[in-house]
Order: sequence, then C-alpha cells, then structure tokens
Amino acid sequence: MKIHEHQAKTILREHGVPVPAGSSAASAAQARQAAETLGGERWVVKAQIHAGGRGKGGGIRRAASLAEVEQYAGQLLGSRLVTPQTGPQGQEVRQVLVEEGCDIAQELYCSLFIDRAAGQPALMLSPAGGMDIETVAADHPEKIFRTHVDVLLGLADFQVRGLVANLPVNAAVQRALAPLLQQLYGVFRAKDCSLLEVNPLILTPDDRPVVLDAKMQFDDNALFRHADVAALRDPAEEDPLEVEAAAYDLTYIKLSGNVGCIVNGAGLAMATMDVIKLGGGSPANFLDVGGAANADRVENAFRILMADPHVRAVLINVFGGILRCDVFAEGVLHAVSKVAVEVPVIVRIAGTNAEEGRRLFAESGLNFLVADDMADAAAKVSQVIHSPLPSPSLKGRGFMAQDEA
Amino acid sequence: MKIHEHQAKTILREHGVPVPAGSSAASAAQARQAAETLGGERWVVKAQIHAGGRGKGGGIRRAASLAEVEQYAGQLLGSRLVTPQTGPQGQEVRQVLVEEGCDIAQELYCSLFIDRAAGQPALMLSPAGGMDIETVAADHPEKIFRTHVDVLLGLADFQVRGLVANLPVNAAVQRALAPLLQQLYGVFRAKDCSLLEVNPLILTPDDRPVVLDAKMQFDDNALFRHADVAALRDPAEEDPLEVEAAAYDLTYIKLSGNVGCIVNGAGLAMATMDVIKLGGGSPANFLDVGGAANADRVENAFRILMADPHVRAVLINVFGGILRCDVFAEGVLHAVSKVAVEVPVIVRIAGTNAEEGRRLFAESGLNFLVADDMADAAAKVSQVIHSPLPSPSLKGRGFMAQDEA
Amino acid sequence: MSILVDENTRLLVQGMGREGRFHAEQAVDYGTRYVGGVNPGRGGGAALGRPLFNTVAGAVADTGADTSIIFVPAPFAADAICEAIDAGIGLVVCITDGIPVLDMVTVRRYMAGKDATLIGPNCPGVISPGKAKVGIMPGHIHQPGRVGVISRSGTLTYEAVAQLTARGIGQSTCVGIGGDPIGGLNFVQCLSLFEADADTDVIVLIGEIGGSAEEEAAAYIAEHVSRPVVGFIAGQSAPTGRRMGHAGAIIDGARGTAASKIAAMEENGLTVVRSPAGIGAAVADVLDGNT
Amino acid sequence: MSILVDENTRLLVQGMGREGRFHAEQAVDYGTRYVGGVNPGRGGGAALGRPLFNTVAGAVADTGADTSIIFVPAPFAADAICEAIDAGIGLVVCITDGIPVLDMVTVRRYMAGKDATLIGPNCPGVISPGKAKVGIMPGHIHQPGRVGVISRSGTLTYEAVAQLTARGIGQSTCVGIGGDPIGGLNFVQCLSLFEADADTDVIVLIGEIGGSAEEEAAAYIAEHVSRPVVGFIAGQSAPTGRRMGHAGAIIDGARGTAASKIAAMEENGLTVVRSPAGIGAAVADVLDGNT
Repeated sequence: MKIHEHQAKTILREHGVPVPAGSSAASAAQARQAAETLGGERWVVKAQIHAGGRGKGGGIRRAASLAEVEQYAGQLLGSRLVTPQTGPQGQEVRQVLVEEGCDIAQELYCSLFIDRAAGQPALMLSPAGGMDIETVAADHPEKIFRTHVDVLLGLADFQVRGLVANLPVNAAVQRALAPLLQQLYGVFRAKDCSLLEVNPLILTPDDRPVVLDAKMQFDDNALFRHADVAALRDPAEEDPLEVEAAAYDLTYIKLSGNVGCIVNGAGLAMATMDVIKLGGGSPANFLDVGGAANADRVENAFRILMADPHVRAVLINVFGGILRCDVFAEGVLHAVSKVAVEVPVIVRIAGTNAEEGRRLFAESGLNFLVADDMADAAAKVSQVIHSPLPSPSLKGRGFMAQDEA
Repeated sequence: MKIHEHQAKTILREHGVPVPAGSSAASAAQARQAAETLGGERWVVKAQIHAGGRGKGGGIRRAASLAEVEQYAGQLLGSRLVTPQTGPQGQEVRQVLVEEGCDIAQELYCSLFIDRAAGQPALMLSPAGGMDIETVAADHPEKIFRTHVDVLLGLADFQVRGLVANLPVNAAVQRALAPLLQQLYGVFRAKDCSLLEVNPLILTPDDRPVVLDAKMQFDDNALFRHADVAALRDPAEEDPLEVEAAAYDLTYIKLSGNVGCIVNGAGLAMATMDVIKLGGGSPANFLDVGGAANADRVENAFRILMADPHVRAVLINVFGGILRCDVFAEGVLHAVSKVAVEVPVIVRIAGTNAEEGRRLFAESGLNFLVADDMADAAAKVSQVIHSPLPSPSLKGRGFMAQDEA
Repeated sequence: MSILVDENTRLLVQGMGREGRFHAEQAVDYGTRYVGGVNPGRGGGAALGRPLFNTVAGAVADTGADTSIIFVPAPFAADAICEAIDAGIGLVVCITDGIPVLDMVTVRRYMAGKDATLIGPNCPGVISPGKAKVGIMPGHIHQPGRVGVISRSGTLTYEAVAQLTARGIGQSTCVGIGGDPIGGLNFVQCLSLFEADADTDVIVLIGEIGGSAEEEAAAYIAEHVSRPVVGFIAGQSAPTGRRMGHAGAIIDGARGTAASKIAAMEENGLTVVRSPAGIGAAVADVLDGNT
Repeated sequence: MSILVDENTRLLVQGMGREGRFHAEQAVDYGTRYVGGVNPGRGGGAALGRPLFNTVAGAVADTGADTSIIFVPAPFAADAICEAIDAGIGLVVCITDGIPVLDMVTVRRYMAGKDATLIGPNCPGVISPGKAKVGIMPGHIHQPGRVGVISRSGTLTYEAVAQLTARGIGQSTCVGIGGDPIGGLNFVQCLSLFEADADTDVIVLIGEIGGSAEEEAAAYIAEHVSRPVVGFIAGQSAPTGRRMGHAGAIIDGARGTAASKIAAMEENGLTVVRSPAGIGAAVADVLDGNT
C-alpha cells in the first residue's frame, strides 16, 4: 500500500525524524492559510499523488509570497499531473502539501527496502541525492553504499557508522546522520514498510540533516496490525475496479487487452495470460478467484470483467485440485444467470471431476466454448478474437464461431 | 543493584503490568493519609527493606481500619526487621508501602533471571506461589516450569503459551497470563534487570492476574543507560564502607574477619583471602584496587580498612603486570604517610620491578613485613595473628614479631 | 527414492481448524503417516483418531513427529513456524499465505544455524507420489516416477503434473516452494536435493516473474546439476510494477522480468518451454532423447 | 604448536585510545604481528606505524587482519564485537570490563552459527609465549613451553604463570577467558583446543566461585581430555550472595561454591591445589610423575 508524502512525513515526525514543518490542503484558500500558519517567507507547494517524479512534471513549486502559494495550489489542485511514473493520462491532484522552505547545502539519498535475494532489509545510501537512484546505480555504482540489516539484531551502530563514513561529509554530520538512519530503520520495521525512500535527505547550511521528501510503501499483509496505517489508504489513487475486486476478495489487476480471464491460482493466472498472448490475443486483466472459487466470487468476477468495455471474450481456466470442477461449473452457471455476459466465454477446466463439469457446461444451453486443454483454450481464444465474423456471446447473440469454422 | 518493592511496582505499573494501587510512606501519619487516599476498607502495610522473607519477620501487616494502618506503620517504621535474609541484626525499616487489599483466589510464582549456563534469560513459572521457590525446587521440582528466551527474538508467543498450559488454570486465565509474562520480560529486557521475581503472582476471584509482590535487581554495568533506575538506589540499605569504597572506584566487600587485604585483581584478591584462611587467619574484607592501583586508591583503601575496628593486620598482595611494583611501592609509602595505619602490614609484591619495590619498602624506615611469595605471606599473616606478643604496627608501636621469632 | 518426504515421514498438523482437518484427512487417505495435531487450548482432544496437543514440543515428545504442516492464520503463522523449529521438527511446510514479509525475514534469521528445513509459506506443499502427501495438492493427479518438479506456484504446478501424468510420466517428488518474496527452501537448495536423489532423472522447474531466484537456479544448474532440466516462466505478459497475485510476483523496474529469466535458463542449458501447455510434451521429448 | 594465537596472527586493535595504544606497543615489542587499528572517525591516520581505519571491515580488507583485541569502552564494546565478527575476524579478544550482561547475551546469540571465537570480555587475553601476545598480561613473566593455562582471572593467572616460569616450566598458551557471567570461549571449548594441541602436555585450570563452568569442565576432562590437569578454585573463603569483584564470581544460594567445584574436580581425576601458592609446585610434581 502506498501513502502520500504528507502522510509519510507525519509518521516520520511522530518518530522523531526531522522533517520540514508543513500541512496538507485541498483548496487554494486552505493552502494559503496553511502557509500563513507556518509563517516565514518562503514555502513549497507540492502536489500529492502516489506517483513519483513530480518535480519533473511541475508538481513541486517554490512560492515567495502567500499569493504565490495560493496561485500554485490553485493551479495544481484539480489538474492532472503527468510524471514519468503516471503514464500519459496523468493522475488527478486532490491535495497539496504546503511546507516551509529549506536551505539546502547538500542532497543525499537514502532508502530502506526488503532485499529478496538476501532475505533481509537493506539500507542504501548515496551522496547523489535528488536524482533518480536507478540512473545513479547504472552510471555511478561507486556512489551507492548499502548494508543489510540483521532483523533480529537491528541496524547496528557499527553498520551506520561504516555507511556514513563513505559520504563526503564531516565527522559532525556523520555523527548526526547515524542515529537518523537508525530512526528511519526503526520506522521501517515498526510499521512493516516495504519501502521507505528519502530523496533527497538534505543537509542544511548549519549541518542539520532533514528529510525533504519521503516515500513510504507498506506490506499489505501486515496492515492487520497497523490500523493507523490502513486508515491512510487513498482509494482515489487506485483503479476503481481493483478497489471493488479487493472488496470481493478477488485478486484483480486491470490490463489494457481485450481477453478477460478468470483463473484459480496466481501462477496459473499468469500462465493463462501468457497463453492468451501466445495465441495472438491480449489479456484484459489478471484475475485470481482463489482456492475457494465459489459462485459468489465467480459472479463478482464476471461483474468486474463486464465493467471493462474492452473485453471481447472471457477465458475461464480452472484446475480443480481440492476444488471440484462440477461444483465450480455449477457456480459459473449460477453466476452467468445473474450477470449479463455479452461476450463469448471459453471454458477450460481440468482436475477433479472435470468430465462432470464439462458435461454441465455442455448441457447448460448456453454457448460456452469448452476447451480440452490449455493449448485448445488458446486456440479457441485466438479463433474468437481473430474471426472476421461476430462471435457468439454466451447468451446466444451472434454466431457460434466453432460452427462456422 | 536492588530497589524497594514499591519502586519495582511503580516501574511495572508504568509498563502496563497490573499491580495493586498503593504508595509509600515514611511516617505513621503519612501511611494513614496514603490509605485514606486509596480508599476502600482493607489495606496492607508492608515494610520496605531490600531483604526478602519479610512476611516471616512480621513485616507485612493486614489492616482493616485507618487506625490499624497508622498503628502498624508506626510499629514497623524505625524498627529493625529480622528476616531469614537479613541476618540476626536485622535491617532498619525506613519506609512502608500502603496498598489496597486484594482478594486472592490462587497464588502463582514467576521469575526472570539470567541463566549463566545457558547464556540466556530464563523465565520460571510455578503454581506454587507465595512459597520459597528454592524449597519448591527441592521438594517439588515437577511444579517448576521454565523456558529460555532467545534474546534476539524475544519471548515468543509459543513459549508463553506452552508455559501457561502447564498451570492448573482455565483457558481464559491462560490467555490473560501469556501477555502478562511477555510484559514482564519486556520490563526485564528494557531495564537490564538481573532478576525480576513476582511471588506471588495472584489470580483474583474474577480471574485477573495481579503482581502482588515484586523484587527487581539490576545489572550494575547497565545503569549508565538507565538514569531513572540509578536514581532509585537507596544507600541506607547498603554497608556505609562499601558505599564509600564504590565512590573511590574500589571493589570492597566487608567480611567478618580480622585480616584486611589490599590486592590488585579480583581472582588474586579471592586467592589472597583463601591464603589468609589457610594460614589460620580470617579475611576482614575483599578489596580489589584494580589495575591502576595508584597512590590515591591505595590511600583510600587503607582509610576504609582502618575504619573497620576488627582489622588486626593488613596483607598487601600485588602482582605487577602492567603496573610497576616500584611505582606501586611509592604509592603505598605515600598513602601510609597520610593515613594512620596502627596494625602490622605484610607486603608481598611480585612481577615487574618487584625487587626495586621490595627495596623501597625495606628502606622506608617503616615496619613493613616483606614476604617473598604468597606462601611466605600466608606464614607471616599467621605469625602476626597467632603471636601471643603484641605485633608491631606499621609505625613502630609494639614489637617486631619477626625479630622475636 | 524421493526427497523431503516419504513413507517414513511422521506428520504433525499445526492449526487443526476446518482447513487443517480437511487436508489432514486427504493426507491420511493418500497414505501419509499422520501422527497428531496441535491446537493451542485444545490439547487433550483428538482429531482423525490421533491426539491433539497444546504445543508442538508436547506433540513431538509424544508422537515422534518429524514433519509439520502449518495451516495457522497469517498473523500467528511465523510464531507457529518458530515453535516447530524450536521443538526440533526437521521439515516444516507452511501453507498459510499472507504472512507479513518482516515476519518471514525474522523466521529466516531465527532459523540461521538451526538444522531445519522450511517449505513455503504460501505454497501447496510437497508430495512424493505413492509415499506421502504433505500439502494441499490433489493427490490423484500424481503418479510415482522419476521426474522431480519444483515450482513457485500452486495450480500451475498441478497443471504441469497433470500434463506429465497424462503422458504416463511419473514424479519422484513435487515441491511447491511458494509464491512469497521471502520463503524457506529455494530453487537452488531444492535442486541440490534432486541432484542427490538417485531416482530423479529429469527436473521440471516452474518459475515466475519477480526476484532473481530463477537466474540463480539457472547458474547453479549449469555448475552443479547433471540431470536435464525443463524450465517454464509464468508472467511473460505481465506488466511492470504490479504484484501478480503472489506477493513475490512483481517486476521491479528492469528486474525480475520473464525475459531475463528465460535468457538465463537458455544460456545455462535448460530446455525452456514458452507455453504452459507444452510442459508435459517437453519433458517427454527430453526423456525420449529428442533434445 | 600452541592454540588460538601464534606467529601468523595478524592483529587489529579496536579502540586505539591511551590503553589500546599502550598494549599495542607491548604486543609489538613482544613480537606480535600488529597490522593496524580501528578508531571510528580517525580513519586515515596511523598508530605505531600502521594505518588507522574507521571500520573493521575496512581494516580487514586492507590488512588481512584475522584477530582483533578490543579496548572499546563498555557501552560500545558489544557493538565492537559484532562489528569484528561481521567483518570476518576469526578471533576476537575483548579486554573491556563492565559490559552489560544482556549485551553479552545478545552478542552470544548473534554469534550463533557464525564461524568466530570470542575470548572475554573482562579478560587479560591470550598469549602463546615466544609467538604472540594478544592481551594485557606482562609478557616477560612467560616462557615458551608445554603447559597450557586456562583461567577466569587476570593477576591470579600471572601469579600461576610466574610460579611455573620460576621453576623453569614454560607455557604453550595461556588463555584468560574472563570473569563475566556470560562470555565467549568457555573452559570446555578451551580444553578441547588444548587436547588437540600436540605441544601441550599438562593443563592448568584456574577457576573461581560462581556458575557451574568448573563442574562442566571437570566432567568434560574425565570424558575427553587425556592430558593431566591441575586445578585451583579461588574464593574458598568467599561468602554467599556477594559478587567478589568479577561480575561472575558469586555464590548463589547453594550453587557455585568452591567446595562443589573442588569436589567435581577431584571426582573427575584432576590434581586439585588448595593454596594458590602451590600451583607451580603441583605442576612440577605432575611433570615429574609424582602424582
């Protein structure tokens, strides 16, 4: 789960990490008021969207007067900000963060994440702050320093001491940075983060380190123990269909293709997308109905797929292990009796009681295209998609492509 | 370092551990006022001394009226409480703890300590609460349950679950006890305890666990990071000479014998006590002047030894390793010029520049009895102690036992 | 022979709820030697004719269990794994999915230097066909034989196994190592077990996008594995930056792509199958010496 | 031969303060191969003609140090030990005394499964006479030879060594394992090293009150040690319940008494010396075959 910069900074502030004073605003007037409350003579107005690269998209504006704060906030709010990470359609700005301006003597980079290969959290530090770290890693790997954290011992003094000794900063700054890194790790650990990135971590002219930007992502699986974090979810930043699917316990990811799919199991779901692609189609989604795959879930799955106007066909691919295929078939039949499915549906079921399941589909009176195996399913999808003739929808409209062939 | 029960309970309360409401009092009037503030109809007045076994010594009194609270507090305060742990001279009561009375359905025992052999903290739990646990361990070892704590992982859920499953209590009590044990371990760990003993840990008739008595001891070496704990030290409970010695960076333990000793190194100091004992004497103290053993320390060591009226002779036993014996000898000569040493002093020095050191003693004009080695030192101590004639003190009073022999 | 589990396995079920009971029953039906269950607070009872215990330590003492399968809910699963390891269980199979990543990081660190193997979490478990089933896979699709299967997936593994069995190709052991980013037994460790198994002739390795375990496996195979290995990678059509169901299945920037994994497999001499429909055929070809 | 340290030891000094520098100098004078020092924030400088580093990892990379001796103040000493181990130092000798017990418990747990040996803390260190001195003991009282010495004490060990040397009896290695309740190398582990050393003929074991390490050592000796062992226990006249200087030297109830330890030693065939003045004579007797 992602949160906004201002939310991340609030969490960090609560844990004693130095961040600039600031508050969020949803209107230009609120933004002006926030700046007034902060006082001072310079402010920064920052668009709050979940995607990064906001600076390049014009989402971070420096203001030298309250009028400018109001003006920039007004321009940003309601606009669609396009950054390297949003895609061309951009992301709507619903909030801005108004912060005191900071003098910057030096920009550093710092991030904490889970290193899968090492099976441990990793801390990455670089003197090349304020830049895209992937570029730094590619062009100047010698400017990136990292250490792994023994999750039981914690981030040891000697580790941060060793890391900061690599930076081109004086001993006093090193002594100030070391405990800050341990505080950041403390937050990372306490809040079950999957990512905590501070870019830039700045040094002020009087050698104080300040977290100028903060990106936090959380382990969804750990949200059960962090009600405070879960409450920070902003559904407006997420795809509405995915939000709906999650409410139905479906793992759904919207893609840009035209063949919807309903599969049990994540690996098989990916493989099914692959098979669609190999057959010349293009998957409209990833959808795992899970091990249960009962009638309710299948019904909701169809509902979500049908809400995507690009879907021209649906492929159901289910391997009945513990799940019995006949029970699953009954669930599908029940589901399609309640949802208007107006595209062709290819069904491939295998495993426990598959024969019985296929019989149920065949005898349903509906135009299911029943496939023998995954290869056959791919062929049938290809046929439906590439046929010049209108394909038969489940409820009988159009022609039955199989009969035509 | 030991603290009083009421101090321990304050710490536990701050960490969310259920303890009875109560407060400490230094006078009968204060005690009555404390009871009044607590309210209720029954109170317990508990003598606050560092030694255990207070119940057996009459140090814990149940009061059914404010008048009784005042009366019992008056009786306890200023008295010398004798318990199985104080020795026959008892310990003066300077404070009492006044607590609300608790209904007790069941008494359990619980303690946390460092198990040296395992190199880990250990948690001990027993249904035989309110009794001397050493007796329980001897007579009913089957009633004692223990687990070791992986200090990096912490006291795991499965461990406390497994422990409490051994107790004759219902499932609801087990579920209440498990997190309490983890809280206690949390305090033990956070405060660098060497011992945290709750005896009894009671269950109320409505199945709530309450810490009815608490004994906490702390690792002296960790006090530097626990200023709050260090502030709880009660010097009135400690031997005044030992308190003074600690202020001088001397490790001094008062014993009941008649031969004082000044040694560098703890192991050698113990061995020196042994040698005195083997020679028929009896050590008056353990005293380690440490590796530095400079003139100041030696002077303070003599001052403390001379404050003990039982000391009839002093044995100095120093092995000069890094310490040079000639430098040490100069320190001793300087020290005895400032402290009135009116008993015989046997000196045994060995190691670096020992010859030179011996010469300094011999040429000092003082009656040092210089020994060749530890065996000789033991013999000289024996001679001095057992001689029917008065032994020569350092400054020349009495006869020189050696000349007489 | 086989790896990890066989007819001598003494299986304990941790978390004998509805799901645990169902799969214990399936395991018993398959012929697995199930010796008891653990349900804190239910100790003293019984399940499927074998005793229930409050603690794994108690169960091990009474039953001699050497293997456990965990169905404990995610918030408590890491504790259950540590309990099993602390009690001396040698093989712990954790079915539970949705365990927090840092819990698993902690478990892995806790296990360091201890003599125990963890499979999973978020996995179908392990089966040695005809000998023992310690998992939630459907037993009937398997057939005893000489092909070892390793996979990060559940149903996709069943698919692959079914393709083998449909061709009359049996399996020595099938191991689902799980779809989480941080788990126990990894591809390399599992490959070394198969390499040491005299009764495994061919290995099927089913990977997916995310992480670099497949690249490491491919490099290891080139160096240490004498058996032919058939590989498949799921997620060739997956987009970047999205978790494809499995917590571990995510392409992170340019890392973890199917293309990178397939290239590593090809470079290191594996037979790579592009279509998930072609796994069984590819193994048959290898066995026939057609590659 | 000898154990733990010898002429090939490459010594790093962690905590190059006044004390560290003094003892580094003494070690160099003794002929120990000192390769550098570590002082966070002082990296880039030099001490005694060898470079100073900010980190142990940096020092190991540059100097090939395999042994370190720690003089870091108590509040930071546990971190320094972990740093040394993390950097791959094989033998860490910690002189510092006054380290919190739970810090040492943590270090011990951290070391589990890692391939490193810790001596101390609160110890004089280790010396292989004529080869290397990694400690604060006075080198000149030692003499190369064939008696191994193990002790929980500092000056008492010097006393024992001086008694040996005075009789012309040299030492293979003398190890002060330290006086803290929780430390690194224990008696049993040290005994096993001496047992495996072809050039150690007799072992002197100097224990003290507190804990049960001497009892365990005695039992181990009966079982596994072929060399004659001469034992002494300090604290025969110590009272119960008081820490005799060393954090570990405390008789706790009926546990940890000198009587119990002496009895265990006698039962297990050690030559027990009652007077600390008699250690040298007892070893001479053993060497002469008089016992």
